Amino acid sequence: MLKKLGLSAAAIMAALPALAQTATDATAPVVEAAAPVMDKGDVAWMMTSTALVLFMTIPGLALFYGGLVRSKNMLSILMQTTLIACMVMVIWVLYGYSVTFGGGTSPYWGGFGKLFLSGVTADSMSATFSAGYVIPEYVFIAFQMTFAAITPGLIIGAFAERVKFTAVLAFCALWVTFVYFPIAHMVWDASGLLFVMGAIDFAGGTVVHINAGIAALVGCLVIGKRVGYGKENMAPHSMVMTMIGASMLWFGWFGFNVGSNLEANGGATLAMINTFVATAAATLAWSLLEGIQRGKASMLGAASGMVAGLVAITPACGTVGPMGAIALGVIAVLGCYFFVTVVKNKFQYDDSLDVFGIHGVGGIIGAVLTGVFSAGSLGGVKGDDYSIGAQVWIQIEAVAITLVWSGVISFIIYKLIDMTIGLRVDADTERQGLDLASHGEAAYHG
Amino acid sequence: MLKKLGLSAAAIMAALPALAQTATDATAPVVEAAAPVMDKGDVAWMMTSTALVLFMTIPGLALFYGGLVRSKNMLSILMQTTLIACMVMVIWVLYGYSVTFGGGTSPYWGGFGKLFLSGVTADSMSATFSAGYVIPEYVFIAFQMTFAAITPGLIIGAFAERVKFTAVLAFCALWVTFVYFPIAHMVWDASGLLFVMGAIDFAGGTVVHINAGIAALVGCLVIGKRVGYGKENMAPHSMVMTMIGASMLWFGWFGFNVGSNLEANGGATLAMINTFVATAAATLAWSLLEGIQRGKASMLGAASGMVAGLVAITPACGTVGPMGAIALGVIAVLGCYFFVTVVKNKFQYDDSLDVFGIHGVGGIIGAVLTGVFSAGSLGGVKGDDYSIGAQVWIQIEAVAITLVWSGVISFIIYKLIDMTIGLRVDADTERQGLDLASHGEAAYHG
Amino acid sequence: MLKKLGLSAAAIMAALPALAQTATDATAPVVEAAAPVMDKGDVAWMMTSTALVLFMTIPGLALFYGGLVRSKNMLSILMQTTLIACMVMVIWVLYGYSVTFGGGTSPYWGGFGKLFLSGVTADSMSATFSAGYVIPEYVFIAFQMTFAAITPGLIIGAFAERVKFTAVLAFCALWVTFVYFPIAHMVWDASGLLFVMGAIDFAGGTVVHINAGIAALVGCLVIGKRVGYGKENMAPHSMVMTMIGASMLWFGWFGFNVGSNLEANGGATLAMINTFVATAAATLAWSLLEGIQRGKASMLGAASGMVAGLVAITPACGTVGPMGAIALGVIAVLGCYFFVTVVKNKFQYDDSLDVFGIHGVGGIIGAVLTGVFSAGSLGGVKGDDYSIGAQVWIQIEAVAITLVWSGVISFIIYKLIDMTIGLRVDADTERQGLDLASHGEAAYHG
Amino acid sequence: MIIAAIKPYKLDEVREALTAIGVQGMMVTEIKGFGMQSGHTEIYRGAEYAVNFVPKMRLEIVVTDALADAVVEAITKTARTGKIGDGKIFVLNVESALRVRTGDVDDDAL
Amino acid sequence: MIIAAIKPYKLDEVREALTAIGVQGMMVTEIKGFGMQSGHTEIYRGAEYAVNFVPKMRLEIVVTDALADAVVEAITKTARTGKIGDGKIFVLNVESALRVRTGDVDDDAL
Amino acid sequence: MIIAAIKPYKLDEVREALTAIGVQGMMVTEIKGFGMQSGHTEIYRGAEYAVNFVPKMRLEIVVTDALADAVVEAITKTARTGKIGDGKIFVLNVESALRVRTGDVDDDAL
Ligand SMILES: Nc1ncnc2c1ncn2[C@@H]1O[C@H](COP(=O)(O)OP(=O)(O)O)[C@@H](O)[C@H]1O
Ligand SMILES: Nc1ncnc2c1ncn2[C@@H]1O[C@H](COP(=O)(O)OP(=O)(O)O)[C@@H](O)[C@H]1O
Ligand SMILES: Nc1ncnc2c1ncn2[C@@H]1O[C@H](COP(=O)(O)OP(=O)(O)O)[C@@H](O)[C@H]1O
Repeated sequence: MLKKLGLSAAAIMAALPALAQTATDATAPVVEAAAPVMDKGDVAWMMTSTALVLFMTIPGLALFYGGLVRSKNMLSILMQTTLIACMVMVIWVLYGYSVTFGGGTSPYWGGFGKLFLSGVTADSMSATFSAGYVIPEYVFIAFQMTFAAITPGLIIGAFAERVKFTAVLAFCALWVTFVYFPIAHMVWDASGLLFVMGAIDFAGGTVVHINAGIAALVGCLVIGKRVGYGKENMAPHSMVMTMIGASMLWFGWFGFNVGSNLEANGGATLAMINTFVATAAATLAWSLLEGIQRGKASMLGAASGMVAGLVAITPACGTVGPMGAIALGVIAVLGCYFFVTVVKNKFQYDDSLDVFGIHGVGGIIGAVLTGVFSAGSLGGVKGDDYSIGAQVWIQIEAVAITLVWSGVISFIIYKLIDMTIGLRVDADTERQGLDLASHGEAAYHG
Repeated sequence: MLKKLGLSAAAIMAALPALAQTATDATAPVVEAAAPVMDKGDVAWMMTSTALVLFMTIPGLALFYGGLVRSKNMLSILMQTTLIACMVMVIWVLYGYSVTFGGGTSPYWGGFGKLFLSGVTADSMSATFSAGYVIPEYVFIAFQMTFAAITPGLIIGAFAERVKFTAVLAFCALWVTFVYFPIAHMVWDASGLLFVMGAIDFAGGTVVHINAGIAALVGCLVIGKRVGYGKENMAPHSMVMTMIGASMLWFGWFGFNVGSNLEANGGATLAMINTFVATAAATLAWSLLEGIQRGKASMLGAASGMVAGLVAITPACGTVGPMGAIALGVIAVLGCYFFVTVVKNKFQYDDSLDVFGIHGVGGIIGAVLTGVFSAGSLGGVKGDDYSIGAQVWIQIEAVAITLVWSGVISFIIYKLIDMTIGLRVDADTERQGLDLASHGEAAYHG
Repeated sequence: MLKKLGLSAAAIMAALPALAQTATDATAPVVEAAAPVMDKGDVAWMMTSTALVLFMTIPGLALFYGGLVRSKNMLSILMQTTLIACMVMVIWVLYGYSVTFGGGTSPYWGGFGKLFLSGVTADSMSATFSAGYVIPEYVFIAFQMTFAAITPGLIIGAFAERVKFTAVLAFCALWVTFVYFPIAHMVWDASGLLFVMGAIDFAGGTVVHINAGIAALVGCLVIGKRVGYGKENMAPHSMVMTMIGASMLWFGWFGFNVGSNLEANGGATLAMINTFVATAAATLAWSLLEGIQRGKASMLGAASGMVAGLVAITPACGTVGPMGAIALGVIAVLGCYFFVTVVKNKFQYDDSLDVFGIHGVGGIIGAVLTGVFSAGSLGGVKGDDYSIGAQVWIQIEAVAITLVWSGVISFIIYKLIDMTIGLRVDADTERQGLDLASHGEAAYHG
Repeated sequence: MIIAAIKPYKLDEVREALTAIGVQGMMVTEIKGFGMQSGHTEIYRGAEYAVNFVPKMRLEIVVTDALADAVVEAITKTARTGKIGDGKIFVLNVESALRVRTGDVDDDAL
Repeated sequence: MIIAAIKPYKLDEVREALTAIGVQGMMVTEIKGFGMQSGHTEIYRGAEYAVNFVPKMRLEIVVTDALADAVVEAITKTARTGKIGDGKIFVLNVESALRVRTGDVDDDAL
Repeated sequence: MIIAAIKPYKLDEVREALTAIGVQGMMVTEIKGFGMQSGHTEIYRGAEYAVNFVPKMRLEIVVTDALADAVVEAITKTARTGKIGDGKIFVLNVESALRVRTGDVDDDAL
């Protein structure tokens, strides 16, 4: 049972009453109506995980990105990450949770059954992947809320240092509504399109990383390059902040990946060790490539490898083995490294912080390889009846659907915003820096 | 039972033997003498929470405050926060725990029964809010210790950049002894004055925030303004550190608020989601107000809103619903914003880092509104027999008692210190900065 | 049973099948073959602890050390810490775990039985210190992995600002293989030399701190002083980063020390409160010494005291009482303070970040005093049949063996690396700074 | 060109005084000053370092000859505290000046 | 000695133009400029601070008399945007110059 | 006024040498030097940036004419390593000097 359901991290989101309604669904866990158990160990772990995912976002992601921009734009990154997260949290409890996991059985959305979290109390329970085990619905809501809050924050790296603050907020409000919530429903809800297809996405490789990655690529193409791009030195203003941010991302990612198991059991510990070794191997791999290619391994390279590894192992961490995780991390880095150093330079677009190059490319490689390394013969947990070819095909379909859905709708939203609010600040403001212009303050004073 | 006891976060502090003694107290949980259960899930969560509250203090609070001062005073903030916390921890195990939760049945203090933690072993247990469930007394002691350690650290923001280091330490030693420990006993001990009155303070709005806030206000009035206040540019030296600190406060606050539930159960998850959404809404609200008022939303504003929201939800997080939490966060920000931008400027006192404006005002609003939004009709957990009016009155009384007790005794302690050690450095030292003068080093070197 | 096994933090590392094989070993817990229990509360805590130890390393240790060097060498510290950790993690799952805890019964190593983690699955369990309780083997592997990853990172502080990057990596790969893994086996494996002797090392005072400390001392002697040492001002470039790092070390150390209990129970909470108060007392003590000696307490002093306290309580935290912990913290600081301010200056060697002075000296004092304060008469958990004298003697033997083993083999490895790769960069590179020379980037840009 | 080293916290006051007498521009640099005012000592774990430099602000102002004396006087008045370390003023001759935006030269450029 | 205050983002362009006409060295300082270009306002929780200074780059170039006019021209051309705050150029007389490495003096030192 | 650009790590040595010959004050600025000593290259994810500037320390010392040659010599001696990038020394004429604290002028002010 566990194995069958292990496909998807948070598939069963319904509170118990809802579950009763969907009990005819073959993929739903058979809950013994008499005695579903809430184990406090699971609750403790899920609360820890939820807090960790917030920590990933702020200060983690904020610093990782913030260190990479010039000091005059530092606060704009911190503010965007912070306010996007806060805004999406409020949206989540107003209607986001409902349209994603509200109990509706459409393949595309969850309906309006739980607007304003109506009906949820401290006694409401959500199912886990183990029959008979439940966790409080509030912690499931909060855990998923942090996922929704970090994802649009990833996108902003692509058009950093030139975007209008209000435009970013408006974009993100629309984006979570029309892109993130539907895709999360499709992948993680038992009635969702990709869930039913059988796509494996343990902790959100498609929902979070590919989704944000493609939206980022579209965004930087629509917005255009930074003034002075390619001519002026746009070196990161604080590699220290970037390193701190990357380390915090790794730390917080244990909440992200391992929390997606919904329980503190053996399967969770597998997800944890995979998240360790894939990331470690990826970091080493990027540094090694740099060492070979130019004789020096940079901190930015190591941080990039770290994030690429984390992204790539995300969909896979529940079903591959540690050796598969290492291989997956290394392969993902090969792809990302090639992409950001060669492909991107060739096409000369300005994905300022390489959101697509790391999250998009790393996410795609991870999603596809999940199909490969989940096989028992390659150290994964899938048994004899598992076909690598068939699964890889499903994975590719899931990736393609995500790329198209997110790419097209994101494009429409960008254009809409550009025609109304305007996406970009003027050149003088860009020169002065967004901190003073948009936020009226400076990041640092003597 | 849970609901009745849910009023106060840490009400039942006694080890089991102590509990047996107070079993005649009607509000004490009825522990089945035969088989009190220590659930390892609770232990795991309480240990996590305890570590999180330390993290809130250092580096969290230290950076939040430190970023707001000029760079020449950065280390003085870091040192004060660090050494106060360390000093209070040692005091706590020597006599603080005993006088707060030592088992004495006075409404004002806990007696000397547990000086030096005498009698406590790894097998001693403390009751929780659920009958029959216990947690190791050591983790209860440690958890409460972190509360005592952070509270005086909040005060120092009011007289930052001009206070004498030894004076701060001496003040805090006296302050925890004569202000914090008694008030903690009054609010959280089953025999405490405010506990018996029925005040709701889930995680310490009165004990921590109002208490520290009023002591801060008195402090900055006694010490006087900084040299150059209102004339020189005293802009925060690193808004980045302030943002990191604020984010860490949020992260750590899950330990603070949710840990106050003492168990990892459904009630804990309610406290968690409330801590999320109240804070998110408050951050948005402050930024929106700034956006409306001056066209730009600042990072300092967002960070201020964040902390104001966290402060306000602290007493309420266990008994209000998520929608009530959002409302509460927004209302608290309206009050704090008005206070720090209008009232404070009008009276021209120098509460340098707005300790009273955020912790005091936010705490008071939160305490009062807890009485409102706990009502079932407004999404809270209180049932039909709950009277908003009656509870609000109790809340106001609790606030008033705290303001008077803390205000008066703090004033006496300040005067005492000023007459002996002297509270303030001389003007030249202040100009040079406290880092070099009091600590003999500089925060940053080329 | 618990008490008897309480001697060593992670003594029982074998998966259950392995345990069955060693059931004849008198010190192994008697597991009721029928029903070993995996408590999810333990799993939750062990996963939290594991993540915390990563956090100690990056960003914790990296920032603590990084803040202490000049800004031109900041990234070199961040890179070394990061890449060493990643490299050792990969080594750990390839062969490190096997040679340490692989089930072999030699006193010196664990054999090749678990190369590449062969045979381990999500269902494999490891014993804890309580009969009948198990935790998933993956989390035991991951937890121990983080210990292996941080230890060599401690060493680099001794020769910061002048070492060749590739030399450090090569050194560490050899060092973990020939020094760390064997010593970890000796101390923590039930068949290990020092474990059998009965040495108490709850969380790794010998394995981690003394071990790294002596290797550091040898290292800085072999490599020699920095150019300009004693003449130029080599003041820490960011005491702020150092303070953040130290605070993160404290926070993460709860994973390190308390996780070593392998369960979330009363014993764990004892380890936690000891880790709090010993550290608090040590921080105060260092600041007080400085205050007395030169009238000013510095942030570097407080941070040094903090780390010294953490190091000293590491072996002792499971068996001493809180008052003993305070005493131990203070005594350790007396030793470390004397060492780094007097002894080091006298001998004029350049242990740049005082690795030996803090980790080595603090570790030795902690190890020896563990023998003292574990006695019941001094507040510890050891009963009547405990002889302080006998235990102290065992502790001294364990320290001596570690010093000799690590000192000698480290020396050989240094010489080997120096003859091949070369340990040190040339003087011009050292002047320019390692960041540009070895990593091709600068930590900060206007 | 008038070059002055002053105490950092006097900057705003001096700037205001100069604006008051008609100075239209200046260049300000954060420098380390070395002079009679002694620096401080920093101790890092037993190692003592004397920091011989004191933070100062260096002003560079180009004005017409007519205004020069007034500038020197204004700085002297506002920057003086009477304590060691108040700073120095040096006057150098400028051969020509030019405003980049307009091409105005010499007195017109100031 | 030619001293110029320019907009920071023009630095690379100016440096290239100068190299092109044969300038071999210069000293660059980050300064706070004060002039007609107004600074900005920062507000911290209701307290408003006017920051009167604008970041500028200050160049110091010593060249032979023969080259001086070309240098001024090159800077003027590349640094000009036509907007307020483009900066100023001042020319001062240098009495002697020396290259530390070799001891070369005056024109040979440049 | 003697203006010198030197290698940063030579600062302490030069300061000591100058004190030894009787120099009582100076102004020190961290600058970016541009000259024959080439900078370095930094690469950020495939984008390569040439950093043309090298960190230098700029000293400004005003002394009596009598002392000027000794100052130049002292700097030259202590700052020289013989490698490219040792720096330059320029001498300019100062018209007047003034000590803010006391009002002392010219030679008395130094
Ligand atoms: N001979 C000098 N040349 C250049 N700058 C000087 C000289 N003497 C002093 N200064 C500058 O003036 C500042 C103040 O000088 P100092 O001797 O400390 O005190 P005072 O101004 O009271 O004489 C110094 O920090 C330095 O920046
Ligand atoms: N009288 C002056 N003396 C020295 N520097 C000046 C003077 N006037 C202007 N500057 C410098 O030139 C910069 C540009 O001057 P500003 O008046 O803002 O604009 P513009 O160059 O268009 O006239 C200032 O920021 C300042 O650094
Ligand atoms: N013409 C110049 N004008 C002003 N400063 C100069 C000039 N030439 C060189 N410098 C300064 O002197 C420093 C050293 O010069 P450089 O040409 O690199 O080496 P060297 O001193 O060996 O000739 C430069 O970094 C720059 O700061």
